[in-house]
Amino acid sequence: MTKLLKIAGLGGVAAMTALPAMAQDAAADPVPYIMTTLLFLVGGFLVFWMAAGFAMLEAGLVRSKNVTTQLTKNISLFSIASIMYWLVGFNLMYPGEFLISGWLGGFSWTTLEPVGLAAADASLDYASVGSDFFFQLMFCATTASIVSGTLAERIKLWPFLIFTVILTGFIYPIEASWQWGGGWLSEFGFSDFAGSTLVHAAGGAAALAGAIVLGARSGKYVDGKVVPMPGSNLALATLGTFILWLGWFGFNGGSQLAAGTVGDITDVSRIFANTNMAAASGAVAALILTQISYGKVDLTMVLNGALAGLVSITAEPLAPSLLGALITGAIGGVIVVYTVPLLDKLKIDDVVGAIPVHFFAGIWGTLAVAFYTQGWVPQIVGIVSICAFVFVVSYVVFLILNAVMGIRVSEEDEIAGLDASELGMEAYPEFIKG
Amino acid sequence: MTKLLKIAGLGGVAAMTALPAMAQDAAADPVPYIMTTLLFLVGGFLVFWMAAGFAMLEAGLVRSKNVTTQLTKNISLFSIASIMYWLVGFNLMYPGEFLISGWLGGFSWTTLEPVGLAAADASLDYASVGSDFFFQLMFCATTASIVSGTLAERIKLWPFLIFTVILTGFIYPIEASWQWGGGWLSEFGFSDFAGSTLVHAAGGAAALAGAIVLGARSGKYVDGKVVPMPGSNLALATLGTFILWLGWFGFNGGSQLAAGTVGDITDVSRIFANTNMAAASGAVAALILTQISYGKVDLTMVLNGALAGLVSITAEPLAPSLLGALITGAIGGVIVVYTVPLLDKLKIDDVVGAIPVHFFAGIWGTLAVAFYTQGWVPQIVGIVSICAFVFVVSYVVFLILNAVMGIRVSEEDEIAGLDASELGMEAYPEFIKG
Amino acid sequence: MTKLLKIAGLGGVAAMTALPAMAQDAAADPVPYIMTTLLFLVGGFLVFWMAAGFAMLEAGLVRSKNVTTQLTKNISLFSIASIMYWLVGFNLMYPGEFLISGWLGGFSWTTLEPVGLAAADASLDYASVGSDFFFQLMFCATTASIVSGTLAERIKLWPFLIFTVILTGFIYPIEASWQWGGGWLSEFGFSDFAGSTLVHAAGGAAALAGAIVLGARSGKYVDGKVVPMPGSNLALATLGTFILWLGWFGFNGGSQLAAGTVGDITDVSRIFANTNMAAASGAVAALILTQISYGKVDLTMVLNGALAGLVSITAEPLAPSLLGALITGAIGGVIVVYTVPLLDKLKIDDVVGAIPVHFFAGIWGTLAVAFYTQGWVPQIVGIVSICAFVFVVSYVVFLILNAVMGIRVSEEDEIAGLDASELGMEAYPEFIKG
Amino acid sequence: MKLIIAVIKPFKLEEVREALTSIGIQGLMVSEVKGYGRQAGHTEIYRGAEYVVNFVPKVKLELVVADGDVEKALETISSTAKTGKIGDGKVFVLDVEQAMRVRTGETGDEAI
Amino acid sequence: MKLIIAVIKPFKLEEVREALTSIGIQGLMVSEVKGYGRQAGHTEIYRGAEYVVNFVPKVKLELVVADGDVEKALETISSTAKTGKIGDGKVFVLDVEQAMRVRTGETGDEAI
Amino acid sequence: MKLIIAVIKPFKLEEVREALTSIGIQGLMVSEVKGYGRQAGHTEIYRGAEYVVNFVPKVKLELVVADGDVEKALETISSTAKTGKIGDGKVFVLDVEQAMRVRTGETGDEAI
Ligand SMILES: Nc1ncnc2c1ncn2[C@@H]1O[C@H](COP(=O)(O)OP(=O)(O)O)[C@@H](O)[C@H]1O
Ligand SMILES: Nc1ncnc2c1ncn2[C@@H]1O[C@H](COP(=O)(O)OP(=O)(O)O)[C@@H](O)[C@H]1O
Ligand SMILES: Nc1ncnc2c1ncn2[C@@H]1O[C@H](COP(=O)(O)OP(=O)(O)O)[C@@H](O)[C@H]1O
Repeated sequence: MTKLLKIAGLGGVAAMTALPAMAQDAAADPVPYIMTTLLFLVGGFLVFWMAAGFAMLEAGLVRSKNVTTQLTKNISLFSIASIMYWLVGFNLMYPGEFLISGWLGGFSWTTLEPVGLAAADASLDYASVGSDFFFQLMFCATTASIVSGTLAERIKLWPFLIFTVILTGFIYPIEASWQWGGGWLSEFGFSDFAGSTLVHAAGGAAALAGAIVLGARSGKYVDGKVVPMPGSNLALATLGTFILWLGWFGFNGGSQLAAGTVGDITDVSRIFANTNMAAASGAVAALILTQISYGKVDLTMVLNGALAGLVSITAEPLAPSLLGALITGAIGGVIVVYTVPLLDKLKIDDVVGAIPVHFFAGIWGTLAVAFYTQGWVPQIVGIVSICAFVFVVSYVVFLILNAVMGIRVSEEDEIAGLDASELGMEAYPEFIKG
Repeated sequence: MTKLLKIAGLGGVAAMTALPAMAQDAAADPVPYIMTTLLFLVGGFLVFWMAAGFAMLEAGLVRSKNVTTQLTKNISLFSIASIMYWLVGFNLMYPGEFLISGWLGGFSWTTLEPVGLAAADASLDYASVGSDFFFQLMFCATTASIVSGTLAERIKLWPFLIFTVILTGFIYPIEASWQWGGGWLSEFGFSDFAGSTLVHAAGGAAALAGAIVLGARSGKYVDGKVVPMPGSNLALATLGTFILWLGWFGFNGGSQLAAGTVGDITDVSRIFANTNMAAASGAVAALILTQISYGKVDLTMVLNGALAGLVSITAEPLAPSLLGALITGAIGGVIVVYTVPLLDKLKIDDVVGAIPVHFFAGIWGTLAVAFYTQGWVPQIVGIVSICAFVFVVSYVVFLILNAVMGIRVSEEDEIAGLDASELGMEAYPEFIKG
Repeated sequence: MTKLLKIAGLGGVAAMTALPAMAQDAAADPVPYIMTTLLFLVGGFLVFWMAAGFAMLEAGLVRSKNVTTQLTKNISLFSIASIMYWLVGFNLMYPGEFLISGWLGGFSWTTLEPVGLAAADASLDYASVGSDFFFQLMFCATTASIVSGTLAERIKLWPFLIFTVILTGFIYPIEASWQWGGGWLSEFGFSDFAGSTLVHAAGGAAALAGAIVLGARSGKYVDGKVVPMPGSNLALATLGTFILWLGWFGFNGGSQLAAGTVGDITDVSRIFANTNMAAASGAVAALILTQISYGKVDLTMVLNGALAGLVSITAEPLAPSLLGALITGAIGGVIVVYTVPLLDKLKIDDVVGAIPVHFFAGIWGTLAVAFYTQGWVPQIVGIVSICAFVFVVSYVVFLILNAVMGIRVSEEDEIAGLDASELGMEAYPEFIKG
Repeated sequence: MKLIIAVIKPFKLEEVREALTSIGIQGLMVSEVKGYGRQAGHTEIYRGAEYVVNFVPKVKLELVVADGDVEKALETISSTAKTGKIGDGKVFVLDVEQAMRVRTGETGDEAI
Repeated sequence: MKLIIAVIKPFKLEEVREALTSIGIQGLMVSEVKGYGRQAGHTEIYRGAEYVVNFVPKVKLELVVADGDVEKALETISSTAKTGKIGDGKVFVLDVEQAMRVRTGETGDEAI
Repeated sequence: MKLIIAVIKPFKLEEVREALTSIGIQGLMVSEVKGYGRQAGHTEIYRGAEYVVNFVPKVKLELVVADGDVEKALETISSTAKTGKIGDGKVFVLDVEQAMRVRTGETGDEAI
């Protein structure tokens, strides 16, 4: 089941739907509604937790002179996403009626069901609007989290936050509506279960656009050589990865969008098992590959490998067998190990490896769906159209922001660190830094 | 639905209750019972997680020479709360029969249902006693967590723990019984859904009493100037805030006290969405306000702002629309930004901002309920009576502890840090400190 | 209910089972199946989270020069466990048919139910295979996590990971099959609800074997004196403990293996409350005991005490009253405070105290079951046979690994730290170390 | 010019710096050190094992001053850093042959 | 032999080390210090309270060089570390009476 | 009096301190430094990019001793800190003109 189905339940809270009942006598039985709502609530709080995961991962991978700023960006972007998705995003993404059919939803803010909803007024074949909004909001915020890592250590706070407003209020909801809102891509046969492309490659494309407009950190590429700038705290980075791994059970599991029948809850189980397997095999692939390639294991690559495994399986966490999930995830891990240095060769400076993890592995995962379902064409069209749209719009927005207010700190400020120059507050004021 | 209703189910495990069944044919259907029990278990472990959030927030906001002590206080206070709430708190708070009607419950320890409870013996219109005890215990512990942050960096370990025994065994259960135990405040029409006042302002009032008796940290207020003592680890403080935010879904969502009907689970969804919105708007309000007031964003204020948003919505997370939640939370964020310096002006030294977050925003949130339900009078009476009771009793307890054993470390010990003087164990022994 | 029952549902996905239905008309009602599956999913992600808890606990208790290595071991061991348990572990542990009756299961990898399982094909009296696999896998990984802490700061990365392959693919599944797979121990009347011995003492026995083969860290025992090597980050260690505590609700609660009836969900509630109580009393016992014995509270002992409380209650978290849980957990806490120095006296160098926490407290907890159920004999036979099996096989494997590739880094490398010598990557590169 | 090296208790740093500023000393450097001396030697317990803590945290000040300012500086440091308790620290004076300000290339007393 | 103590801006460290290497200086030690000088003194706000930041992060280099290398080293450090902005730092030269290489026991110029 | 500056391998610190104590040296200060010398220069890989690690962690000891104790101290340090492998470190000796104990105001050899 793809997210497409859900729009039936969104036409109106109290409206009767024409869809066939999903479970045996679901019409009157409130259990499926209750269970699916619960799935969204539990899945939603797990995906919420991913915001903390991104914050810790990024705080661990930047140098300590930029940690406060990175933390500030992360908590702020999540907060902004929460507001923008309510203000315009949710209804833009799941329009009752499209403004431009299949391409652009409508503009209105979100209202929930009344308190104490009667069963007769509920979409008994789906879930509560409140839980659905809560769950979907977290995906929107995730997209923005991806961007902050790539652009770390040099983008100014406020231009970044303004970009977040646009990304979470407009860019993400519009492209996501093409598929999950029942737009043209869904009719074209594109398949992306929980968002390898709609969320992850999209976030990666926005990050890529930003990285190009912004340029590399000063001192990163000197005389044709890559200068490593090691992350300040790998314990935090590892914690962040574990948090993301945990949250991903909600991300993929919740995207089943139903939990009230034997079939659905069994499918959710399958998704959990596959998601875990892909993360594990992504990590192991990076573990082995860095040992072979470099002679030493690189923990940051193992962390990225686990995340790449998770991104890869996100487009189709249900259909594969555990062996299939293992293969999909492992290829994700391999992709990361090769594309991290590749980006460096192109002098695209991605501080935390978000583009390899979310963009490249996201594309791989979405392509791999073709092994299980429809043909290659819808997958390629979906990937290209979404990535192109997000990249181009993001690129233009970054250019405009740059022209209007400048998006990058001065070199002097960058050397001093954004914490000193932008915020005047150190994350670890007592630890002397080297 | 307020917590008041729950006492019906607590009269006795096997007793038939006179309450009308809450859902269609709930009498025989075990699903509502199972779902509400599940709500308490999931909500309970989420609120448990808040204990870790307080520990990390406080460990990040104290100086590194006091981190071990702060961690010790946090894990100990939670453990003590777990024991005291079992030993006397739970039955004092939810008395079958009051000792002094509406004011003081009875003294007895908690016993759970037998193993393998038969459906016929269960309060099918509510939830298992075990899950209810588990859930309610977490609220008790939260109250104590609030206190530890304010009094950090100068209170001795054991006096603090003794105060915790009294707070979690007696002070909190007694005042909470007035409302949630069906006492006089609940009959008076006071409304406090998940405890903006009963938990948060109460914890804040105890913290305030302690801060006054204890005095400010040495060197904090010198020649009429406030000397900042920056927290040692803002990454931990941010992690703590994210943990608290996550836990709050359980705090507020679980306080619906029912999840087994379409109406209840939809209400829980609404609560989740509103809770998230208030946190987000509290953070954004602090973000913008510190930029405007100080010319630079203050991350610690943004963290406090998110928490203040959460505290504010806690008194009524169900009734408001998302816009209402946004406004309630944002005002909470504003309150924090103004009351943190205010306390400093009064030379009340609150190390982590717990009084602004829990006391002031808690009062605001409880007052704001009047916009949705009953009039202002019950709200004001509730706030004043609870805060006054907790403040006065705590004040007296701190005075007695001070007289008997001294609650404050010597100035020399304070300068050396409590980790060296009280525990002889550093949190970061290898990092040279500045 | 012990895990033994579950094998009925595993004989074949679509097979009709001869077991009596567990709840009223469960045969047709999908709710128990859905709820139990949900229990496994939620319990499973909570136990997954314990992997992060071990990682943080261990990263906090090693010196900073070994933190990257410890993190690498933790994320890798979990990933390896995920793969090995799929490849051979699960079916070895829950064999449809034993190869050697009651002693050795069969070798095959795990396959899940088809997508969209029909209710008629499901084991309606149990849960989905996917959720069961997901849940059980986490127990296997936990066993391996226990080992990594003890052997920290001196074992090479790859020998450790190879041992993990054997432990998670073979040693754990085989011994666990004796009880939970319906093998000879379960028929003998041994009782170990969630694995005080099957998981914790087993992991501890493997750790003990490794510690003996490996020897103590250089400089640990000098001239008959114990040289403390304080952990580098007690905030992380405390975070890890809170994470483990949280995860344990899933560990013990999920081991009820059923949540779809009033009796089962009420039992799960009881387990949650008892689990929390045992952790709290373990912590308080260590708090008081270190104050009395040493004159100062030792936070690392309090953390170990909470964990020992949790391990102790794991063998029987359901039957005891809250008072019983308090006593069981407190004795666990006492055991830790006395056995940590005891091991040092024996010059067995256990970096994080995993042997006291998991082995000694695990044995205590398993013995204590005799107070509630069968006699002492099955308990003693179970403990001895499992610990002996795991210890001997692990010992031999470590000896072989040592002979083949050497399991210990050179003294020079140990002094430089494993992060520099094994991985060439520091966890905190910017913080000058003392 | 002379180099004054002072090792003092960390919590006295701010006070000493202010006192030095008030007598016209315009520059110095501070580093964290672990001090070993008469003050050292208390016993702690970690996980049941006793051990002796030999080093105590100290702060080291280094400042180069003109010859004529040495006595004044010495006196200021010692009077401000003094608590009268063991471990107050030491002040040492060494001769400096040359000094240069990087920004301007100035040398000698001009440079400090 | 002379001991050269240089206090410079942290981001100049790598450049200065390379420049020193290129003129044949083979050893030095680096420590983190907090510097107080003309550059100090900007105001920050923490939770609504203003305060003055008196110390700025600096890096201290210490190197012992043969007498004949002093001028060269001084010049290399000052030209490389120079940005022309306030806070570039100082270089001081002190006399060293003895030097010894631990590994070999060599003394004097051989040792450095 | 002389100031002895010794830069040694970190794991030798405790041993050297004990040896110094046993010959009657009663005080010293220790700081962490990054050392650059012949030992430096191994290559690491971080996220696929090679780089040279120029600095190795070292520990710096500073102790002021009476003139008559210099040789003894030098010898003690060098013999204890020696492993015979590259990077064992250096010892330097500088002249100290004055010394003062903050607590008592004692000066000269009394102060140390
Ligand atoms: N001979 C010395 N050389 C260098 N530093 C010393 C010497 N003696 C003491 N110190 C430093 O001075 C600090 C204080 O010395 P200590 O003997 O403890 O007390 P006091 O200064 O009261 O005599 C020590 O911690 C150490 O850092
Ligand atoms: N007299 C001094 N003795 C020791 N260090 C000094 C002295 N004066 C300045 N410094 C160091 O040099 C650094 C730069 O000095 P400062 O006065 O800020 O700027 P500038 O070098 O441009 O004159 C200071 O931060 C301090 O660390
Ligand atoms: N000329 C020097 N001045 C100051 N410190 C030095 C000098 N040469 C070496 N050192 C310090 O001594 C350490 C050891 O020196 P190195 O050349 O690596 O080996 P060795 O001591 O065996 O000759 C270096 O890491 C550095 O800290």
